[in-house]
Amino acid sequence: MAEIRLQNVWKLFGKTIAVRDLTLTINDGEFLVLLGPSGCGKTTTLRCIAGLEVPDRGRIIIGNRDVTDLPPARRGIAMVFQSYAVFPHMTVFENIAFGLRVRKFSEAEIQKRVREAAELLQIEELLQRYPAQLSGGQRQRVAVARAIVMRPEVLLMDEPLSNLDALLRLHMRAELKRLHLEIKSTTVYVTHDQVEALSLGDRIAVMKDGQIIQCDVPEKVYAEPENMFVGSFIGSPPMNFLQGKVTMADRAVAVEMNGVRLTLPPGFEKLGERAGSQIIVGIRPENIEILREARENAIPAQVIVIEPIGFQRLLTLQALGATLKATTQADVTLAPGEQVWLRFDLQKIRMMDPKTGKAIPCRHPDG
Amino acid sequence: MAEIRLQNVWKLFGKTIAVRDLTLTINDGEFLVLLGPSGCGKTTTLRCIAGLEVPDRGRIIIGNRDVTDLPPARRGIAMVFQSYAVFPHMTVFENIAFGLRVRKFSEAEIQKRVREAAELLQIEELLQRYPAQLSGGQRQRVAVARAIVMRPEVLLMDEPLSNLDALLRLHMRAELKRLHLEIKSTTVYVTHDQVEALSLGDRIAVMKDGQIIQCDVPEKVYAEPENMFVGSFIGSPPMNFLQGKVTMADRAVAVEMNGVRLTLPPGFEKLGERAGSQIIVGIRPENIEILREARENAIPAQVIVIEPIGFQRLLTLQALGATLKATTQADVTLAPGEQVWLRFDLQKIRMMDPKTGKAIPCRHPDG
Amino acid sequence: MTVNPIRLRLIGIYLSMALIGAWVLAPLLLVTFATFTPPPELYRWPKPFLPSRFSTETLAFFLTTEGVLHSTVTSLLVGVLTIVLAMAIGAPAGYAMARFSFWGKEGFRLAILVTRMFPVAILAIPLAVSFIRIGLYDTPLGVAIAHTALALPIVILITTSVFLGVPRDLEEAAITLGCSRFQAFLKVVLPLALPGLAAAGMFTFVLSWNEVFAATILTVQNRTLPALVVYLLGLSPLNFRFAGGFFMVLPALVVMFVIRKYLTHLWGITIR
Amino acid sequence: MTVNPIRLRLIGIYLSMALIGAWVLAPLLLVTFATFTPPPELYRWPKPFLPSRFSTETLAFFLTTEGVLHSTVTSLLVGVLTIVLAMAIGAPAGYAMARFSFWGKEGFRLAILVTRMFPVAILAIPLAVSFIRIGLYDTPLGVAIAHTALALPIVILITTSVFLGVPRDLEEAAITLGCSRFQAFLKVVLPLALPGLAAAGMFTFVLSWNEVFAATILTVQNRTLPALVVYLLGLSPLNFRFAGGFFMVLPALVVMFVIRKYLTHLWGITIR
Repeated sequence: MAEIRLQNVWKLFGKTIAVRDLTLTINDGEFLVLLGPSGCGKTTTLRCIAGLEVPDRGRIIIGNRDVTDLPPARRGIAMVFQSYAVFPHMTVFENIAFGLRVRKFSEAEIQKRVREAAELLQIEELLQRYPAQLSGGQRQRVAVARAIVMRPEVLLMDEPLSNLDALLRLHMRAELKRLHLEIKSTTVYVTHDQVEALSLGDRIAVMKDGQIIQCDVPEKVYAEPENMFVGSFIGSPPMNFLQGKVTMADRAVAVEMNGVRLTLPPGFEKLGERAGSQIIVGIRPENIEILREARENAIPAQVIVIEPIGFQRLLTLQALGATLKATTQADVTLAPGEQVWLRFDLQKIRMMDPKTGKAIPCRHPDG
Repeated sequence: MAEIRLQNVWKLFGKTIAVRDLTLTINDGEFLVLLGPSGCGKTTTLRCIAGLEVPDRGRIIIGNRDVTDLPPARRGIAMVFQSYAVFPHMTVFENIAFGLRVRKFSEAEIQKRVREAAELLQIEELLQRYPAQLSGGQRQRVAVARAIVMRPEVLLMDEPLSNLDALLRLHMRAELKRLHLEIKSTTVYVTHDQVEALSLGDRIAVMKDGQIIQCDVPEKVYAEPENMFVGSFIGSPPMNFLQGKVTMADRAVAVEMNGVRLTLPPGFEKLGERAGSQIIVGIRPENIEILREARENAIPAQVIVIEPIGFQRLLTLQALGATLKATTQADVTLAPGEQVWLRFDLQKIRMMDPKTGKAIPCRHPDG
Repeated sequence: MTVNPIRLRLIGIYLSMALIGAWVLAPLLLVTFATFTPPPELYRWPKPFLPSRFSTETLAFFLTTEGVLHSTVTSLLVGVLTIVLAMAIGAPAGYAMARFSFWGKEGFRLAILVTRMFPVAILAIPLAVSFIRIGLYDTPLGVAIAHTALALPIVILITTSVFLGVPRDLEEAAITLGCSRFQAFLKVVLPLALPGLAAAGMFTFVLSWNEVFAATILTVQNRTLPALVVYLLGLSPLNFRFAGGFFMVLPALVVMFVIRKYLTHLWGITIR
Repeated sequence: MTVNPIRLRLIGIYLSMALIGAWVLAPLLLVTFATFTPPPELYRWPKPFLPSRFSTETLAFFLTTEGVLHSTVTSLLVGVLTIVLAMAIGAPAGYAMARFSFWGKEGFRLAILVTRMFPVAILAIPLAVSFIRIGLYDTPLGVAIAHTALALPIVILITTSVFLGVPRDLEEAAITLGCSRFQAFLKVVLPLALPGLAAAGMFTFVLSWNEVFAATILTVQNRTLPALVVYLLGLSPLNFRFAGGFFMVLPALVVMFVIRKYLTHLWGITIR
């Protein structure tokens, strides 16, 4: 049992509110990612769970024990730091054994556990080295081994991949995911990298200004962002947002954008209630189809910039008085300045309220 | 005329060879990207062109003038620094005007040119501010404006986007590309980010250990890497590499990998000359199709890790005794541990020599 | 809830700060209070901590003592000469240390640091001998040269860090925009380094103003103020000593007030 | 090809390095050579730069002078006491400065830095008065207390940077692995800080060993070595002075040799 519950947690630094009335339950064995821009309070939240910060208000419960006032040593947690924080004056073996020695495990048990952890992270042959002789990726593995050797109920990770180069990051990401399947500790993982969050998380809690904006499985967070912030923070390129007005024509709901009318398919009836009011249409770049000629419900646009990125192309388009991004396959030939038409995948558009920035529930759940 | 020619340029720092016998011609008006990992000599090459470093051997010619011994001021270049290097004790206006004032332009000309440059970068309303009052993205624009206001024949940029956050980087990338279409200066752009290179470059020069490994248009560099380094440095995830042996069966060329035989389509006849020797097969993750059941020429594999990344999934697979990455659409449902079959797009595989790591020309140019 | 351990820690910190503060600042307060105590009160026993009234008698007595004004002028002159000499040599050295890499740089650094460990007393003796020979003995310039030798290591240290604080990129940007290296220095580096250089200069002045030993050995007639105070110390009444002490601390206090904005800069440089 | 401007620059740098080196190191060499010159040669005119033969007569004469051995022992004692006191107070203060944020921290920093600007002479006077009252006058402990006051700012400065050099993450990692804060300090912070702390201690010792003024004022019988040398200065022949000077520089040289590895550390800390 190591469910983590944060109940109305507040943390202030001077007059800055780092965490604002945060309530969150992390299930036993879950891999939860705290995602957000720098300064959103995600690391502070993690440090509150670790016990490195004491919340100003609120309770933290780990596996039914209220740990709010307990020191880190008595919380059953282990943590991986962004800087790895491997002890430079100890060998890799001593680094991994550190926590076990502090807790006075027998020498035999220490030997056994350290070797197991080293094996799991494929660093058996490095055990007698000093950290200065290791590469960044190897140090990272030592830091993870040092944490999991404790068999913690809760494993906390603070941007553990951010100091690795792109290739190694990609590799370690898959490694961490595999590791979690094996050790099954409840894991809280802090990152500002949305790809990392999508890739790793069972659930993603998107944070901003000390609050959780949306907490859901990656697919939902990506496809159905709760508000414009989530839509623009997740996805690269992010979701496009277009100003429009809801209109009714022939009993069909439509959105009028900069003079162009987009008729919505069945399922959007509920939006009819808002007829006449402003709305924001969100659409992800991959859900825009590029057409060579005008079609019904297609939007005229002009190609501004074409960026080949591997097997795809990223287009910057001028349409409806705004700038849009769209992705296409690399084999489509286009030139800057060219006139094209855009067809939105209307099953995948997302309506937002222009005042609050929040998503409007306008479709049937099965729509 | 501002073609840049580097002729057998060497640059040493102490005993470290930063640039090793580098020869490169950059065409007039071209956008050339120098891409490589840190320490590959790309920045040193740029600084040699700028005149901030003097090459130990070799000549540098800009627009038919040998500038090797000229100071930066007399080379007709302008440079954008990674740190932006805007002068903190001057307003944005004075920053942009700095170079014009040094060159004793008339006040009227300065006013005109600064406003033009500011307009082009959409910072007209910031002209009276000091850099300390600007965001990172705004400072970046000031740095670019300060360079282009000189109307340089050659514009040099040293990782100009690397200090911006992901969203802004995406935006400025498209901006820089648009800007280049307008000002048409010969541009040399240094980056370690392969997406940036693919997106921006007319041509990409991939560097390693002070040498250029491959210099070609983005599509070629991506699809037809000259060697394993280029294949693994470009693309995220990078190209997969598999050990195999060339065999001949029924006059068809095949590759045997870990006991599995992959028959190659027509066009690979030339590879037959190597029958019996070891070879490395390179294939990009998006060119691997995941099948639910065995088919001819499909390779059995086991799913290890599934990472959802937006509208795609990244799979880590165990196949042929190696670990492979493959990308699929997000709607394919798979579970870790599942048995699948992989079909390679054989038109897009790339053969490498295991000893030299270099690509083997084994197909007809039109294959 | 139990007693907040962070609160407890803070109390501990403030207590120790108070103690350390007392340790270093108490003598200063003592001197200041004594200076403004009416002279008779100074000899009373037990002496009250705070003076019964604010009195400038002691200070006036000190200032009118023969030789004090002359030596104050000498001290000022020596201080200014020291600033000029130390900055003229130290600032270029600091710039070179900050910008260029050259063989022996590390060794030079070490040498600079090590000289700070040598006793003033010892360096002053051979200097005195040489100065007598070349006619610099008992001149402000002679003292200033000695003080420059003393100040140079710290001046080079500070100016190195001041110039390190001006990013090299800025200089290079100016050069790519058409400046020569010298123009780039004048237009970009100097304006940005000025506050730090000024702080270094002030620091040098205070160092020179307060230096007793070399000044005592190298002068006879043209004593600097501290040399005079120390010379007269044995001969003079208690109130003279206190006033002298206060007067000598004064410039440090004034300078501290003027450059307080850059002191953190100095510290920031020193430990970052 | 034209003359390489970088070559020219290097020549300039080496020339100035040589000049500055001479400026600060020449007196040291003078003293060293004079110490090992046979006494008669010292009075010859013009004095040869290098002694004709290596002679320890001068040094022997110095060491057998009455009081020298006693004051050497006193100096050593004072130095050790100063290290103990300064580290006991300065290291925790440095740790607090490096790790905790508290109200008044900036002010405290300023106060520490500013006290370095006050003249020793002045601080010594009220101290002497108080010490006579409380019986610390003319004792090694009394001198050590004065030296601690002098050394404390620089010790706090150095230890702050030493502790800043030990990443906070390491301490926190130890804590999350089951250590108390104190255990984390012992097992992780201390081993990593030790070289820096040792360097700070040595620095303190040299400072105390070389300090003349406070030592002179606060002692009569139990003079420290520099106080004795200075006291005897007027009365003694030239060779005594040089040998005294050399003897006093010696520990600085030894310490420099021992901690040369960490001196760059000190410098690195000081300017980074």
